[in-house]
Parts: sequence; structure tokens; C-alpha cells
Amino acid sequence: MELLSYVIRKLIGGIPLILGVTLISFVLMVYFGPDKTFELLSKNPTEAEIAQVRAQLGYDRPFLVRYAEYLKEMATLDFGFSDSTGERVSSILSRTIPVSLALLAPGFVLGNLLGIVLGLVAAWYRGGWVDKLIMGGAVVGMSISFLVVIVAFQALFGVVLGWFPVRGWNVHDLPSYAYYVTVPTLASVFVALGYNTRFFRAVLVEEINRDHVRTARAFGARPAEILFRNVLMNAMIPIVTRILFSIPLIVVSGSLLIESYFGIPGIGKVTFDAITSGDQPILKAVVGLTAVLFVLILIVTDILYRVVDPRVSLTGDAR
Amino acid sequence: MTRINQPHPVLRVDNLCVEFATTAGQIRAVDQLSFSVEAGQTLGIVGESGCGKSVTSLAIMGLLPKPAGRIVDGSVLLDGQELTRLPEGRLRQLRGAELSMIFQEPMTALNPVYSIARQMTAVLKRHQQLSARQARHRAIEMLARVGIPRPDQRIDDYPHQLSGGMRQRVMIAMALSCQPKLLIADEPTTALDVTTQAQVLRQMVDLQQELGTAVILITHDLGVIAETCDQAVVMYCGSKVEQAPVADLFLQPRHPYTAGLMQSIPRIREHKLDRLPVIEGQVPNLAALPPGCRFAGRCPNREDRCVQQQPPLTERGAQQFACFNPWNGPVES
Amino acid sequence: MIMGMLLLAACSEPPSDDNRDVYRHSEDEAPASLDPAQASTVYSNMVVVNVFDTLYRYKYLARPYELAPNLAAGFPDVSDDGLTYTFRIRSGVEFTDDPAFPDGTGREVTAHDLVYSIQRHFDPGVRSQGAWLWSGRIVGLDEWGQNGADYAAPIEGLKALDDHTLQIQLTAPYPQLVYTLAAGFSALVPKEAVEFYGREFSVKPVGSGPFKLTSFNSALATFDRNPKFDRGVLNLADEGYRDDLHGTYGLQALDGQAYPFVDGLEIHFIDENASRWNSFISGEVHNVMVPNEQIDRVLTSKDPIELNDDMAERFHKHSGIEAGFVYGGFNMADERFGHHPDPDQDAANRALRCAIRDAFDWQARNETFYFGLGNVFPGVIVPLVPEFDADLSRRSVQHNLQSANQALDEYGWRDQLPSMSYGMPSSVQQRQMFEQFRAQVQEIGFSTDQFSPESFATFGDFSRAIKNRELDLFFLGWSLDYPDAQNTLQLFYGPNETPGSNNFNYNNPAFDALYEQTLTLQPGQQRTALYRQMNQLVIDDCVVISGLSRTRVHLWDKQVRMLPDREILGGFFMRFVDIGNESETAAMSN
Amino acid sequence: MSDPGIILPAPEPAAARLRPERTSLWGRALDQFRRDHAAITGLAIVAVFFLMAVGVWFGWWGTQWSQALGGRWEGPSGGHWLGTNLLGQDIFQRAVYSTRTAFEIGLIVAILSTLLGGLLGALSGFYSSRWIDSVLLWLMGTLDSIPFYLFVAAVAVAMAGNPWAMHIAMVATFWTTTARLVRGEVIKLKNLEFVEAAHAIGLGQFRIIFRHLLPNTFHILLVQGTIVFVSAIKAEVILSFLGLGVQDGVSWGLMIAESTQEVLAGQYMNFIVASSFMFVLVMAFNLFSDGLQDALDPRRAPR
Repeated sequence: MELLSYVIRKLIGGIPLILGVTLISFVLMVYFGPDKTFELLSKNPTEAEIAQVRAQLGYDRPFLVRYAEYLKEMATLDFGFSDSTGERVSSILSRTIPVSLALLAPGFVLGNLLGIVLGLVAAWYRGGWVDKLIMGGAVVGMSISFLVVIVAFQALFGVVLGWFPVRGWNVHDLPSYAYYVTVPTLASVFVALGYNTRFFRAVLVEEINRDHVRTARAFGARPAEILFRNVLMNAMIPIVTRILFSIPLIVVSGSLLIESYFGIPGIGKVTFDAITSGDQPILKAVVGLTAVLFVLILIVTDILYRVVDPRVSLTGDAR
Repeated sequence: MTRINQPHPVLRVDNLCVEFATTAGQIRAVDQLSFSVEAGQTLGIVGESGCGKSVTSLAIMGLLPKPAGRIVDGSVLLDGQELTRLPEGRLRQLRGAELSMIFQEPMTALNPVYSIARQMTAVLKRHQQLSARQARHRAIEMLARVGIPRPDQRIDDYPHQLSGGMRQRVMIAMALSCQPKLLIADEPTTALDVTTQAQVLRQMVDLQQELGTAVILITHDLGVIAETCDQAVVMYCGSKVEQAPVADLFLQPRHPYTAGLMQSIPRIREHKLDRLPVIEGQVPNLAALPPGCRFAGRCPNREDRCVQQQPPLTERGAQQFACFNPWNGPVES
Repeated sequence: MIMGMLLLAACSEPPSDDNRDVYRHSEDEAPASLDPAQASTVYSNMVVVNVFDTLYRYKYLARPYELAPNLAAGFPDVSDDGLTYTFRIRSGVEFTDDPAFPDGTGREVTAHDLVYSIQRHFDPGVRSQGAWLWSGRIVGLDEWGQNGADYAAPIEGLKALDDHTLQIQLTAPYPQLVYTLAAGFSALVPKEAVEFYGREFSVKPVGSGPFKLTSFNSALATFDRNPKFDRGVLNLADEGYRDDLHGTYGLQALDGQAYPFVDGLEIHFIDENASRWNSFISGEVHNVMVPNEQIDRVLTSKDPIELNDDMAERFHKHSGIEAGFVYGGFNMADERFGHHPDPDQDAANRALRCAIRDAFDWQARNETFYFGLGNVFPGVIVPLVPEFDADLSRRSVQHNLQSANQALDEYGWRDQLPSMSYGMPSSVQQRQMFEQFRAQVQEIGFSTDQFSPESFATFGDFSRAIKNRELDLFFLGWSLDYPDAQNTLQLFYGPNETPGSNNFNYNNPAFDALYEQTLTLQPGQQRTALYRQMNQLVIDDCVVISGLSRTRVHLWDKQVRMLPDREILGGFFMRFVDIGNESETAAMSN
Repeated sequence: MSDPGIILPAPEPAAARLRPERTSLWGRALDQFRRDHAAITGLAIVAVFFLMAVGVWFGWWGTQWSQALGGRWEGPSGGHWLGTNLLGQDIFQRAVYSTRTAFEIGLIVAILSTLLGGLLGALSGFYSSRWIDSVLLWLMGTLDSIPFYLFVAAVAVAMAGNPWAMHIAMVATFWTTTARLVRGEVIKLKNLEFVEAAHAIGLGQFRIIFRHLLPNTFHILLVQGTIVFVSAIKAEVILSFLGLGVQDGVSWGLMIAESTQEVLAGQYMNFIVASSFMFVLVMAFNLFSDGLQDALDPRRAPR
């Protein structure tokens, strides 16, 4: 009950954010967005046809009417049909989002897990050569462009070694999944690892210097026990925050590059195609749902805080 | 230096030297420190912050921060066992079981995300191979012994639900739960208010007497020394300047530094001391120690040789001090 | 658990049954819409003509391209005045089964469906991209659209006389009409499905073609053979088979057999050249059009096109010229360099355009971007159409800095050159092409700032800029809708000026008069001569920097018996594709 | 205190007497920075690149980046040190010219977003929990909730090929982090005595913000500036690949984008050169930025 009222309160609190996101993206992507008219017209259009298509696309209506319509679409979660293919936006989303999730999940999980493990190791040996090695590697990883990694991995694994497909997504069972997901996963882990390790190390070092860690050592706890119970568990709040808040960005931004490059029919590629072809219904849906996702994550994060830290209460303020 | 025919001490520290690697070079934080503690006895170590007393306790525990700090010389014998050469794994088995330590800040010394029960039973399970039920039972019993009301309920609390005094009691209960031979208490009451301070100290001493534990009490508060300790070691700039039975020390301090400390104690202790009484002058930098007596710069009895060479430890009765020109007068106030 | 569910949800297709013969085709782009009303691209056509039926199709092997009846039973009866066409339609052809039909069974295809399908183009709600094929040509059709597109209202020029007879009345002779009925635009759609699926008809097409679409996304379309499809047997001789040209492809074995031959079809849309190539090499798809950057690795000779031994060992090859071309154009409506009322200035402007055209180096463009495989030709009558003139002077496609500079000096352009904006969709290759062009015009005195790129994030925005006459210079490609030079010459017809297809806004009364004259002419010497006259006008006026037709080199797996060709023919060849099993293939090569 | 390794047993005043250490934040930071070899190396490399960029500005080198000087895909030679690309352009000249592009993007985006972030962050912090603050916080939350590439793409598309679209989009997204940090610092600072004193003697609010608060957040701004610089250069690569980046000229991102097709045709030079140039600069800047953070953030003091 407490939880429910909390969630409702938070949802209402998220409305300004959703309004903000929709307004800004509406202005940029819809009102000043690309003009699809001439892509839908024939090779030999007439003025009347142009006016007709513009009217069908709704370009001729005033700003406020169009924005209000967007909000109505948000409220009903019905974004109509794609301007390019005519496919229902909801069916595009339900077709592509699972692909993106399946594509990104292994890299996301591995990137964070490895980041935490390396962060723990570096924090434990802070100042030593192990730490310097890991952190040096992290800086190197951070300095390489995602695009360079993708190009290099594709060339290496797909062309030179030929172990994995160069592109595509023809997944129907576990082996084929592993076959297609490996190179994108490696690339995204490689790119995320540097940033993750640095962040986790910083958080963990701060925790490792706390008094209760010294207490645990003074009472004979083993390093693994200390790292897990004292360091990791206590650093959960920043860790959970980072991991959760990276989800919406990864689902859209991260998948965008990987999917365009590897030709995988996920939400990122659809979004990118929508940008470059001005498919506004899809853009409206993706941006709007991302904002909703953000609000949901805000709520989930708060609830998880409660789970990982007994000092946090949902009714009062944290810590 | 060593005395024969003494009762076998629980802990003997001999010629302990600890160095730290810093950006300014090697720093000797503890220099040629020796002392011993017997079972049931309480040894106080007193000195200004930064004088090396906390480093000493960490060195004994084997908890010097690595790789910056290390023991460069000397020995630490616990019950005849050399700790400085013990591998980490073996040392770990001793910590919490044979030798325990409690810290200054009760607010932060406990892990905030686990309940008291979980933290106490973890120690008991680790060292005494008790079952979960036995460990819990034992933990409640220990909490009761340090004077925590309704221990069977409070044990499931989280640290943030307890007051500072309560938390320090939990720490003491936890530290003594495996009946260690030695307990090191590093400023255990400094962070508490005056009334709680007295209660907690009392509780600790009572339990120590019951269990026959040897205690090293590290403090900057001479009042605490006077109330609880048998022997006291006064440290200055990493080395021992004076050691004596508490009664002797307060009666007749020999080292001018000790005397200075004594003089600045307010007679009537109405409020707790946040810091040591002020002595004129400045403490020298450990990275660039003067060749002579480290206190020379601030010493009213300074002579020329004090600046040039280090005074050796002199024994006079049960009292030891390192001074060429010891204090003989009464302690003024 | 969650991962497992994700995996299930992310599965694109159940694994194909090993016993099924599936032809896996690769294309370089995905179609946007599968609705015949919007089948404006090669990619849409590829799918549309396989899912739907058209009255006519192109013969499999005959070149130049020839029409053959498909759904129609023979060629139409044409009245003497060339205005009334009567078509007979096969009986017994049915749409595939689909929930859109009552009780899910496809009904018979009738002439009414064709009427409906062409009407749709004139329905303002449909967003037709093909209406222009018939616009102003069929009696009453345009008016029908303007008067509210009431499907119950009869149209005089477009009616089904009975279920199997269709009559079209033209406003003026239109020799290209039969061609338009082989275009994907004219494919027959069932009204039931259009109404049932509404907007989503464009991704859930239902037709009577040789295949039935089973799934579609931007990466892959899969098809099953339409079991109801029956057009008899493949007659190689009728399709234009010649032993000297097609003998090595193993097609003879298919002669006299009922098609389609394969059980299923997959079309993989793979944008990136390298990916498509690698998919082909690794056997993931059966065919590929050799991407430019592989040309040097694959070919030992470009003229004639010869594969290296390794490739020739593994793959069949066929090459041909694309049905289209790429060209650069000026916006003639701009008085700084286009048409000018003052004859002297008009001549000077013409000299400027000619100088830029002469500065442009087709050879370099061909070498750099098409690896020398492009076919550079003068004018706008492309090599693929019968009216092409191989003997036309190549003067207009020669890189000639001297004449360019001379002309600029002569007409006083030196140091007075106007600033020109060059529009392009934002892509790496477009930018490289621009950089190469800019380096060339710098040779005739343009500075970097005077020749500036204007890039557009979407092709739509680029088109809008052209249609709004905002760009001085642009490069575009054109693909033919039918093999007739009229299809490219109409790009210069004055009344077609923007937003029409005349992006140049070229307005030359002499040209327009000739164009109008040719409209009603049947193919023949006379018409060809007029076409060539028009072509010369365009060349002389330096309206266009043209042109280049790309050579397509197709490779395919020797296991597959076919001749792939996507020009004009679109996806029509797929019904004749067969997958031989290993032993058969081996036996044949012996 | 917490870790005995951090608080060394050397009292401050004594240290001050024996060794003339600087006590101000900047003085100590300088000392700390000087001892950080990695950071010094990074700074030196950045300086070399900067000189390279300056040279391009003044037209000393890298002038022939757009001319087709050679044939297609020539290997390294005396004439073309690192070979040529598809169009026969000299890869080395292009890489060098791109240094200028990188600095232009990095500096413009870093300076503008730091200024904007500093200003709005200070305003937000100074008027914390008033309406200005709420509006600014809402704006930051909103901008942070729009996926970055989507946002940049949208700005680029909306501005229709404007060469500054990319810069504007990056500034619009990068300022929020700086603003949040500055806001936190200002909230801390404004309760300090000197600010209250400034209030007491009746100084104007803007004067307080500009004279007393903002200058005290300069260390945050500096560090954030370096971080944004690196992010901007890296983002440019992706945006150029997506066709939304540099409009006229050449950049490492464009070179890499050009090379994506070449790589698969077995031509690696363009790819390797552009990514190496970029990697070295970004790496050096990262090291430099790390050193700055270690030096300026007491909590990040090494171990």
C-alpha cells in the first residue's frame, strides 16, 4: 500500500519530465523536423498532390494542435502508423525492441559485471601495479572511438578470421543467437568497460576506505567477504543508479550505432532510419517512450535503494 | 631492556619500527617502540594525534595500509607467537579471535547495510565454528553483558537505528565475543558524550576483568588513562618518551612533555576534552626529524646536547623515560 | 529466464525446413512500402511483382526487353485510332488465402480488381506514387479522383466489360500504355485486403502472384510458393533463350516444367556493400551484384567482363547495363546561370554551364566511384533503350579544361563567376563525389567558397530543396519505368517543371514541341529521330551533365539455375529460379 | 580518522614550516600535477597536437587536404607519407588538417558548454529551491532524458545542414553535467561565511554570483571543460559516420566514415591513420584530464 501510493506519487511527479521531453523533441523532430512530403510523392508531382500529402501528414496544422495530438497519442500509447511503410508503430516496436534487448543484454550485463569485478580488483590493490594496469587499460579503452572498435572488430572477426558473420540477425535458436550476438557484444563490452571500470573503482575505493571495512578486517574477514559484504553492498546505491540510468540511453543510442552498422533490425536502426527519412510517428513514439522509461527507472531506482540500503525509506528522504 | 622473571606477557612489542612511503619520501611513524601487556592488565598509550599511537595499534593487528606502510624492524609477540612474520592468512585467523580491536567512530565502524545480528554472528561463525543458532544466542548474551537492554530485540536492528553509545557497546561485545587475549581500543569513547563515555568505559573494564583480557587503550585523554589503566606509555613523534605505572606517572612525570600534558589538564573535569591541552611550539615534521630529542624545540628544559643527540631511555624504578634533563618538580596547574 | 524469453521474442524466423528449396536473394536496400500504389523503387517492385499479378511482364531472357502476357490472356485489342484498348484476363486465377477474405479463402481475380487497382492511384487517400503514369491519359479517371474518389461511380475510360474483360479508353494515343501494365504500380490488389488491413496493407500484401509473403522487415522478406499459382510451363524459346548467351547457366533442364520452381524465397536487404559481399561469399545468400570496391579483386578484365579463375570456378556471372543513369543538373530557373530573357546573357549563361560541364571529368568519376565499370554516354537517351545512339558525338562528356576556360574568357566570366550551391543528401560517398567535382571546377577558376556543398539529412529534404528551386546544382539518379527514351526525355519537358519531374526547370519551346509530337507516335524510325533531336537540344543547351549508366555484374551460386536481372525485369525472374541439388549440379558441370 | 594511509602522521603546520608548500587549492594542485608523469606527458602530447592545429590555421601545413594529388589507394611513399585514399587525396595532410577540425569542435563545444553550464548551474544553485532552480532542474532532467544521438540528430536535421548544428547540439546536451556539479558547489559555497558577509555588506546578487561564487567553482569548470572536449571529439566521429557531423572540410570522423568501406576492401591506411591520430589525442587528453582531476579534487587525491 505504501509502495503503491509511493509509485503513484512518483508517476505524477514524472509528468513534468515527460512533458518537457515531448515538447523539446516535438519542436526539434516534428515541427522543425524533416519533410517527408517529397519522399512520398511520385516522380512527377503536382502542386495539388503536394498539398494533399502535406495535409495527410498533418504538416499544415498549427503547432499546438499537433502537439496536443502527440500528447493524446502518448496518453493512449497509440502512435498510429509509420509514414514510410504504413506499418502500425506499435507492431514495429514490438517487433524491434525484443531484438534490441536480445542484442544488447549480453553486452550490457557483461560490461557491467566485468566492470565491477575489475573495479573491485583495482580498488583492492589500489596504488599497486594491478590497479595501475587496470586503470591504464581503462583509459586506453576510453580513448578509442566506438566506431573504430566496431569497424575493427567486424573486420577482424568477420573478414580476417571469418569466425562470425559480418552482419545480420538471422536468429532462430541458441547457437544462431550466439553466432550473431558475439561480435556486437564484444564491441559494446570493449567500449563500455573502460568507463564502467573507472566509475566502479572510484565508487568502490571510496567505500573501501570506510571505517566498517577496517572493522571487518580487524575481525578477520577474508578479502572476498570484505569486498562483497562491506564494499560492494555498500556501494550499491551509486552502482544501481548508474546501471539503471544507462538502460534507456543504451537501448536507443547504443543500439543505434551497432544496429546500423551490423544491419540488425532493432529499435536503434528503426529509429535511425526514422531520423533520416523523417518518419515522425516512430520518432514520437521512441522519444516519448524513452521519457516514460526514464520515469519508471526513477521509481525502480528508488525502490531498489530501499532494498540495498536499510537506511533509505520511501516515505522520507534518502539517507 | 628485557626483564627476567616477569609473568609471561600476553603481548610484547620489541623495538617496533614502522615506516610509511609518502610523496615526501619514507617517514618513520613509529620508532623503536617497546612495551608489553599482561593478561587482565590495561596499558594506556597517550599522545597527540599523529604521534604514532594509532599506527602502533594497526601494526600490531597487521592492518597497516598496504603498500604504503610496513614494519621495518622489531617484533610483536602475542603469547610468544611472532606476529610480524606471520602470513596474512594465519594472521586473519587471529584477528577477532585472539586479538580484537575497537575503533574511535562508533557511527561508522559498523557496516550500515547489515543488521547487528548478521555482523556479530559472522565473527562468531568465522572463528568459533558455531551454528547460526548458537552464534545468535552467544551474540545476544554478549550484548546483554555490555548492558544493552532487550538484546534479543535490538540484535536485529541496523546500526543506524542505534545511538552512538549503543553502537560502541555493540563493538565491544563483538570484539570480546570470541574471548580474545588482547583487545586494542583506539580512542573508544572520544566520539561519545561525557556521561556515555564513562558508562561505556566502565562496561569495557568490567567485561575485561571478567574475561581476563589484556587491553591496550589508546587515547589522548589523560583522564581516561587515570581512570582505567595500570600502565601508561607516552608517545611523542613516533617514539616512546615515557612509560610508568599510572600512579607514578601522575605523581611524578619525568619527561617534560608528560609534565606539560599534566599541567594542562583542568582540575575539575566538567566537560570532555576534544583535544590535548596546548603546549607551546610546533611538532616537527616526521619527514625531516631533528637529530636530537624530538621534543627539544618545545622543551622548557632544553640543553645543548638535547638538540644534538637523542636521549636514551632511562629506567628509574618502574618508570622509564627518554630525557637528559628530566622533570623533577611538582606538576603545577 | 528473462533471457530465454527475450531470445524467443527476438527470433526472426523458424529455421527453414531442410527439404525445402529456398532461393536466398540479396538486395542493397529495403523497400519502404509493399503496396503497389507506392511501388516506386526497384526494391518495392522486386517484392510486388512476386506477390501480386500484373497484366504483363517482361520476358525472362529476351534483350532488349520484350513484354509477355502474365495475367492477361494475350495482348490487347487496340482500336484503329489507338484510343481504345481491350484486355482479356485469364480465368481461374485466385488470390491467395488470407483472413481478409470471407472464410479465409482467396476468390477469383477479375477485371474489376484491375479497375479498382488503377482507381486507387487516383484516390487522394492512397498516397499513390504511380498515378502520373496514367494521369491525363484515361478518360474520366482524373475527374473521378477529383470528385471524391467514389469507387461505386463508373469511369468512362476504365471499365470491366465482364469479369474477364477490361476496356481502357485513352484521351490521346499512349503507346507506352501496355508497358505501364507491366509495372508494379499496376499490380492487382483485392479490395477486401486493402480494406481489411487499412494502412498496414503496405506491409501485409495479399495478391495472386507466384509467391506469398510470410514475413517482412527492413532486413528480410520471406515468401512461400503460392500453391494456387499456375501459369503453365516455362517455354525457354518463348522467353528468348539463346544457347550462346545462356547455355552455361543450366536453364535447359527447366524447359517445359511448371513454375515457380522453388518452395520458398528469401530476400535479404543488406545496405552495406561489404556485408552483402561477405554474406554472398560465405553462402548466406545465393546472389550478389558485385560491389564497386570488390571489382578489382574479382575481375581480371573489365571489357569484356571476365572473372578471375577462383571466382569463375565458384560462381556464375552475368553483366548488363542498368536501366537508368546518373546525371548532374542545373537549375535553369536561376538567371545567374540559367535561362535569361536577354539573349546575350542567355548565351553567356549557356557558356558558363557548358564550361562547368566540360570541367566535369566523367572518366575520373567512373574510375573512382565505379571502378571503370560505368558506361559514360552523351545526352540523356540511356544505352539500355532501343533509341540509344552509339554514334553520337562524345564531345559533351569529355573533360576539356581548355575549352571550358576559353569559353569563360570569351563570355567575360573570368573573376565574375557566381557562387554555386551544390546540394546532396548527407552521405560519405556523396561528399566524396562533391569533393572530386569541386577540385575539377577549381581548375576553371571557382574558389572553394564559390562552390559550396549543402547537405541534407534526409533525401526528402534534398528533394524538397530541388523542387523549391533552392539548389543551383545537384546530382541525381533516374531509373527507367519502361524501356523507352520518352521516360528520360520527359524530364526536360517545360510543363513538367518543378515540382514536376523537370527538376532543371528547362523551358525550351522547341524541345516541348518535339516532345508533344512524339507522345502519340508508335515506336519506329520517325519517333527515334525526334527523340535524338530532343537529346541534341538538351546537350547543346548544357542543361545537364550526363551521363553514366552503371554496369551491373551479377554473381550467383552455381547451384542456382537462373539469370538474375533487376533492371526493368524487376523481380519477374524469381518465378523461374531453381535450386539444383548437389549431385545434379555436379552432373551438369561434367 | 578513516584510513591511516590517507592521514599521515605529519601535522600540517610543521610541514608548512619545513617545506614551503603552497597552501592554496591551485598551488597544491600545481605541485600535485607536476609530480604526475602521465598527466605531464598527456599535456605535452596535447600541446604538440595544438601546435599542429595552429599550423593548419596559419596555413603552414595541411593545406592540400582536398586536392587529388595522387592515384587511388597509393601506399606510403616519399610524396605521400601515409598513402592516399580513394580519391587520391593525401591521407597525412587530411589527418593533419583534421587536427584543426578536432580542436575547433573540442574547444568551441567545451568552452560554450562550460560557460553555459557554469552560468546556469550557478544561477540554479544560488536560487536553489526557488522557481529559477526548479525550471533549470527540469530543463536539465529533460535534456538528459533524450537519448544523445537522437537529440543531436534531431538538432542537425532541424537545422538543415547548418554547419553549427552539431556544435549546438553537443553544447545543448553537455552543459547539464557541468551545471549540476556547479550547482552543488554553489549551494555549498553560498552558506560559507564570506558569501554571507558579502550579503551583509549589501553586495548585489549578480555581483556575488560572478565575483564570489563562480570563481570558486573554476576548478570544476576546468576539469569539466577537459572532459567535454574529449566527449566532443569522440561524438564527432559517430555523428560524421551518421552523416550528421562536419559539413565542409575534413575530420577524423569523416575519414573513418570514408574508410569503413575501404577497410572491407582491404585498404586500411585511412582507417588506421585517422583512428591513431584521434586515439593519441584523446588518450593524451584523458591523461591530462585525469591528472587535473586528481590535482584539483581533494577526494580524488591518490590513494
